[in-house]
Amino acid sequence: MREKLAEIKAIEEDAKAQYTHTVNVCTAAGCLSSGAAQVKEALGKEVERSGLERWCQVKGVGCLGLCTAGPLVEVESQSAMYGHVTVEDTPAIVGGLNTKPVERLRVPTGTPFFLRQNRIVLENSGRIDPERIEEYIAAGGYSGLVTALTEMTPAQVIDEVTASGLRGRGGGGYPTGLKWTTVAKAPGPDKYVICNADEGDPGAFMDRSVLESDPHRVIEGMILAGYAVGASQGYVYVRAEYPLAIEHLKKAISQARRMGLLGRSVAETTFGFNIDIRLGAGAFVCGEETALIASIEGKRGQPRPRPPYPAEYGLWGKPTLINNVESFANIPPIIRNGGEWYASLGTEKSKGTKVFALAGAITNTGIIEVPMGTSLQEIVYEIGGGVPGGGRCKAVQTGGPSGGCIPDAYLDNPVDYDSLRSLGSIMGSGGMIVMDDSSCMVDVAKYFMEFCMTESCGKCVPCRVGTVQMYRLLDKISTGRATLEDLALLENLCDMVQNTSLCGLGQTAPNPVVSTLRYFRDEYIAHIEEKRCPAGVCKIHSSVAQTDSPSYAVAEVAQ
Amino acid sequence: MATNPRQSAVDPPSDDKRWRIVQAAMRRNGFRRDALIETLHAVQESFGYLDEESLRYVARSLRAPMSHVYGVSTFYHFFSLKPAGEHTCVVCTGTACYIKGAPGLLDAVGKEFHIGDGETTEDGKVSLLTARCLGSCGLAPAAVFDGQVAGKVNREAVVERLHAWQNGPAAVKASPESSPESEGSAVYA
Amino acid sequence: MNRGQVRIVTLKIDGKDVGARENETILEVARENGFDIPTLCHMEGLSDIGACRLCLVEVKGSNKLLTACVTTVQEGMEVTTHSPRLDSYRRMTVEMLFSERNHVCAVCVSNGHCDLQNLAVDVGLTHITVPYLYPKVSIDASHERFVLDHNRCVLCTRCVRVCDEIEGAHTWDLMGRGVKTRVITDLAEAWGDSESCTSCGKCVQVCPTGALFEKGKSVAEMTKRRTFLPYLTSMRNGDE
Amino acid sequence: MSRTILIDPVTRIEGHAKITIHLDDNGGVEDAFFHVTQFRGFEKLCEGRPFYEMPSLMARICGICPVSHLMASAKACDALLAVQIPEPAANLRRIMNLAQVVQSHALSFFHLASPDLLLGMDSDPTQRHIFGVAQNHPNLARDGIRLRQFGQQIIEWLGGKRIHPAWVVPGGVSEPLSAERRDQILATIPEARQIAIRTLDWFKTVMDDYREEIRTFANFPSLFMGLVNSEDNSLALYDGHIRIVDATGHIVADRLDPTDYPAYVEEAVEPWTYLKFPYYKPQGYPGGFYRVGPLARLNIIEKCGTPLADQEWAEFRSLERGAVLSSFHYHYARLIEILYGVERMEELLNTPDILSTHVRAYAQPNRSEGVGVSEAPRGTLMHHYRIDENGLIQTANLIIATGHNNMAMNRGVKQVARHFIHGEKIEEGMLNRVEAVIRTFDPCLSCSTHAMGKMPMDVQLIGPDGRVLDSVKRDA
Repeated sequence: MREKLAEIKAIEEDAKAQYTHTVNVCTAAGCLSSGAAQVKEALGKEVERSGLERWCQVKGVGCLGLCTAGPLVEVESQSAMYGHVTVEDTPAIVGGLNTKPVERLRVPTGTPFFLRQNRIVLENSGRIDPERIEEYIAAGGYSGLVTALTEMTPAQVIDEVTASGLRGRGGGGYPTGLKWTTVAKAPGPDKYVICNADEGDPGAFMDRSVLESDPHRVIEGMILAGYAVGASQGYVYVRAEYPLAIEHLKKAISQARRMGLLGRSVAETTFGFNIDIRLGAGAFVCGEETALIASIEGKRGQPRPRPPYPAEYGLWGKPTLINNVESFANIPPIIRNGGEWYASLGTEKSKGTKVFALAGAITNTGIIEVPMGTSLQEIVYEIGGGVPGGGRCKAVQTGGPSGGCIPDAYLDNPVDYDSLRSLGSIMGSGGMIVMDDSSCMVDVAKYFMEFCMTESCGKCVPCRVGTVQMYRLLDKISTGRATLEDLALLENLCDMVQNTSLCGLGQTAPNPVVSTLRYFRDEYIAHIEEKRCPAGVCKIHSSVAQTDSPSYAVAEVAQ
Repeated sequence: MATNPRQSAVDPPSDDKRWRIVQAAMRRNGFRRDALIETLHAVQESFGYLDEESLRYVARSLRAPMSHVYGVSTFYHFFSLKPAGEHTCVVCTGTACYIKGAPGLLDAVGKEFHIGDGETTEDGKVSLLTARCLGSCGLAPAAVFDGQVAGKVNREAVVERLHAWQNGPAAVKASPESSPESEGSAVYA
Repeated sequence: MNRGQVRIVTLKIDGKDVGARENETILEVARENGFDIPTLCHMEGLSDIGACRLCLVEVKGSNKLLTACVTTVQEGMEVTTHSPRLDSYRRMTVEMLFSERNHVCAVCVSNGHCDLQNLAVDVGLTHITVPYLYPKVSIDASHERFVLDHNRCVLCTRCVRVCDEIEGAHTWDLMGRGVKTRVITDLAEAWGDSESCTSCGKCVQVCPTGALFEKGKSVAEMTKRRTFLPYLTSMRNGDE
Repeated sequence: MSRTILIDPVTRIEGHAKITIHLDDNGGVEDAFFHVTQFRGFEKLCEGRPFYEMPSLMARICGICPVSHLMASAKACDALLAVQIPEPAANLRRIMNLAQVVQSHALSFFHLASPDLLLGMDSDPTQRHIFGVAQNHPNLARDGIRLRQFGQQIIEWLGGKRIHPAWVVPGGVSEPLSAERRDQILATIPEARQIAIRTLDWFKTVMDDYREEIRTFANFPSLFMGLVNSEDNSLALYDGHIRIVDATGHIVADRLDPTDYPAYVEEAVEPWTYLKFPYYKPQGYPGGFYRVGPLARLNIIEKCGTPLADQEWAEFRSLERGAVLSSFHYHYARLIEILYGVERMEELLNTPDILSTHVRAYAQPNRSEGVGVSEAPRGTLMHHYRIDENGLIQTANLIIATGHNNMAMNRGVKQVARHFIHGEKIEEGMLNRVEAVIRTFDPCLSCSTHAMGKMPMDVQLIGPDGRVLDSVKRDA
């Protein structure tokens, strides 16, 4: 198999060498929605028209990162990146191939956005055609798998993962090596590997980007996991809202199967492994592992209490390893380069790099990958280019509905699992929403509570009813009808829902409220006492003078 | 009828060819009950929504309790038990889109067309839906018009697009061939 | 269930040393030893789902509260079943239930024989501090013998489980999600039209409130018989 | 210059209302209105509920006379089942109903009305209440409390609790009477009888002091309506036929089927009050207005049916040649009914099969419509339900005693106002008489408007230009 991979690599390199120019068009979902497909087609026609087809290839590649400037086109030979490219621009780009890059379209690449990143998970994003396994192989893909299967025992694979210090990238930050060890040790012949690609956090699109741009990396990571823990079947649970990611994934799985990298005999060894795709259907709670398992089993996506953990009792009651897309995507380079290499990156307790999706009031929206420990300051102001128009960054929201808002004053903190937690937020899956002064923190908290309320599965009482009650209180505050008693009630509910809910969704649902109360309590007070919204977002009722104090009928509990 | 019910399907409710797609999805999964969600995806893809007849058929074919099938169908927001309008507009309500004005878009559609999330205009032309983050945060606020994602949309553009749908269906029906420019003028801010 | 050798473990509940079989849950052991832990979704003879969160207990060494009905005991475990914090959470949880639907004990068929009402008394819930949600929900009286009143449903799913696990009909299930979750029969049709319902009435008997009741019962007249359940369960399991 | 007086709320009545008195340019009363300002949605909130819940649910309309609603409601439900309930069950219901009448009448007379009678219409309003009575006339106050306790105790013994017992069910009652309970009740009867006699005797002695009030308190010709015993035309509070007599005491209509009430009773609506105006259909609106309640009942019957009460009734009817017309005599009639109630309970408790265990008829609903009519302390009470095929209430219509009396109360207010109010200066005692006329009817506004929540009442003085000139507002 090693020879086969080498051969493919050689063929690919030869083919590429024939071309003087390679024009990469980002065809990930972000750029597609601003017309990348038409641009790619026009570039192809233009190349043909200019008779350059023998010297120039036009290639669809995965995410180039700077979504805000899409559609993005990169000419490798000229080290030129073009942004906001339209069909009209294509003759100029092709015309400039043998002369000079088209300056008016260029996106500067000497900026911190590109220079400060350290791309491991995203190493192939925007470089290879995600729909061709050959390009992944040519970029070194599957070599780690072959090495592991032929030269390492499953225990050694786990040792490397443990040595890397990799922690779950889905948000929890549980040590990946430890999880793998538990599943490997669990008794029984049937085990499963599940890739959680149900990226549901609003504002997070890292996993989508990885699946669209480099699906084989995830597949390779899963096969390695299967080998390490002794599973022969894997599932990718992916959101139905990501059609392009699903398409690329499907294609990648069938390519890997044809290549002998999936199936009864993976890479000509006795190890057999298969991967099937299971589609989500629009339920955020299915990101929770027990709910995800229920969903794969064809049931309502309702979580169950843990323990027992899926590592012991998972899919169909069998030991099951669940990691998210980014975690699996980190595995191939760890096996290829060794756990120690990975552990040399990042901070003491948070190793390696982390992919973030930058969005909101920030100049450079898009996908970035930075070493753990990079400060929020650097991410927001340098890599992200700050708030457009030079405005003030009021807060950064991390961790989605389970996370919190970190105010400007704390942005010099390094980004790692523990420091974010100490700030009252969480790493989450990596969505980062930057907010400026036009955002009202009460409104933001209400937004997330509305999210949790509608995404609550309804199984446990605190989450099912508590989120509704908290949402109503927030609504009352934001419309200027609340009293300080309501605020106290809200805080009580936060505490109760956090501590008594069945699963992570409920346990973390109050986080946005708690964190905004911690840093922006004055905004709550302004809504309550002064009946005004400092950011001018909330519509305060005109008749707020009459705070409604409904005489709640005493529950007729007594007989 | 079949000797082994596990291997053969229950007869579909009608001769409609689309049932074959549904049957194929079930067969691919060995008519196992756990393939319910996959099967419902196939039904929705083929028929646009899940009606009672199809739910009954799926329940019988997979030998799943009807209440279970109904419970699953209504748990996941992706499934719809009502037919959608001729055109659908999906407004993303992810965080980035929210802080960049998604509520205003919904508000504008609500005021102009009197429809809320999950509702269809009386003439059956336009359905409004919301999505929990399309992952197009870089282009917030984003909306999907008949399957085509549009970024950085504003209230006027959305209303204009929906009016065009209502007034001249054929003329503006989004097609993949339409150039980004013509689209841009209508939708992008 | 308990085939083969079962080890005995010792643990502390509220400071008292107790012995237990290793496959028992905290709830079972606590109840055997006379400790009271409130429950609502739990029902002896049915599977446990840990949904009502009333049986949460503190376990030394765990920073999270654990669900007594599904957590098995471990050697050396130190369990606290009552503390000011637990009591307060339980009271708030019951309060949430009262605020969720339209519970009016006074005119309820189950008044005086209601698990939810008893819980309110047990946890000391005297009044509701949160607003009632007042959902507009329907009542299904289409069945010849029974009535389903969504106003009083607490979504404990005892009916769903008894119908699935004991009767084997799986007539009941849940539809929707979150606070909009409702129990349904078949394709959310009228109960009286259900093809799968055997009219056995087990769902009615296990329902903790007046959500499911027999027709012809007037206020406070609906008492539930549940002794059949452990017997049926052990018969199903083939126990002695 | 003309003005309007506002009394808000009217005190010592059940529920909340206000009175507006319009004065003309000379300070004379031009018009006066009795407004019921509360609204209850009971008929609405019953829709969709199983009819089996109706007795208990409907009883929640009122915490004063829940038993009356239990009776009418249970009878409507019996009609839906299409069963004739066992006679012992009917007798047990009768006993509870009488206990209710006794305690409610006691409340009206002793707690609400007696301060006016004992302390005087013009006495200090800060003392004019039951506590003032207790201070100055401790024996009478104690009697009142005892009598009310007597009634309530019987209700509790029968139904398990004093307020809102769930014992009365469609088809009968849920539990038979035990011998001990019967004996317990019987043992309390002598004292109650003594109190009733004592109070009647006292009332007759003070009646003369209130000649002016008797003459002006809603003293006018009207029709009178109520149930009479189908067999001997005696006083009937639980069942019977409807009889209507006119001011001369002549029977206008007799042996009307109560369940057929829509054939002869219609309701008119006025925009200024939530209370409707029922009237006797053949005589039209507003001419066909009538009075119900104790006064009406004693005007339509041919005897009470118990020895002591019959004597008192004969004396009462001798006050006037035809029907007794002054609403002031509602008080008198109330006392006679208390006596009747105590006597009749004793008779019923001694019927041979009162301890029978067959007290409930079981059936599926067999009719889609059911009407139940009984006499509440304040007058005829009608419950009318329509159910769907599953036994859920589709519509409910209630006509309550106070509703029947609405027109009479309005006319009474006008009559009293015209008589007592003159000029610009309004004396408190004048206003008290305006309220007192309302009090004679012992209106239960909570019941009659099926209101939700608490409610106060006020009196308003409005000029011809519509301006509110003066108002007396009282919190509940």
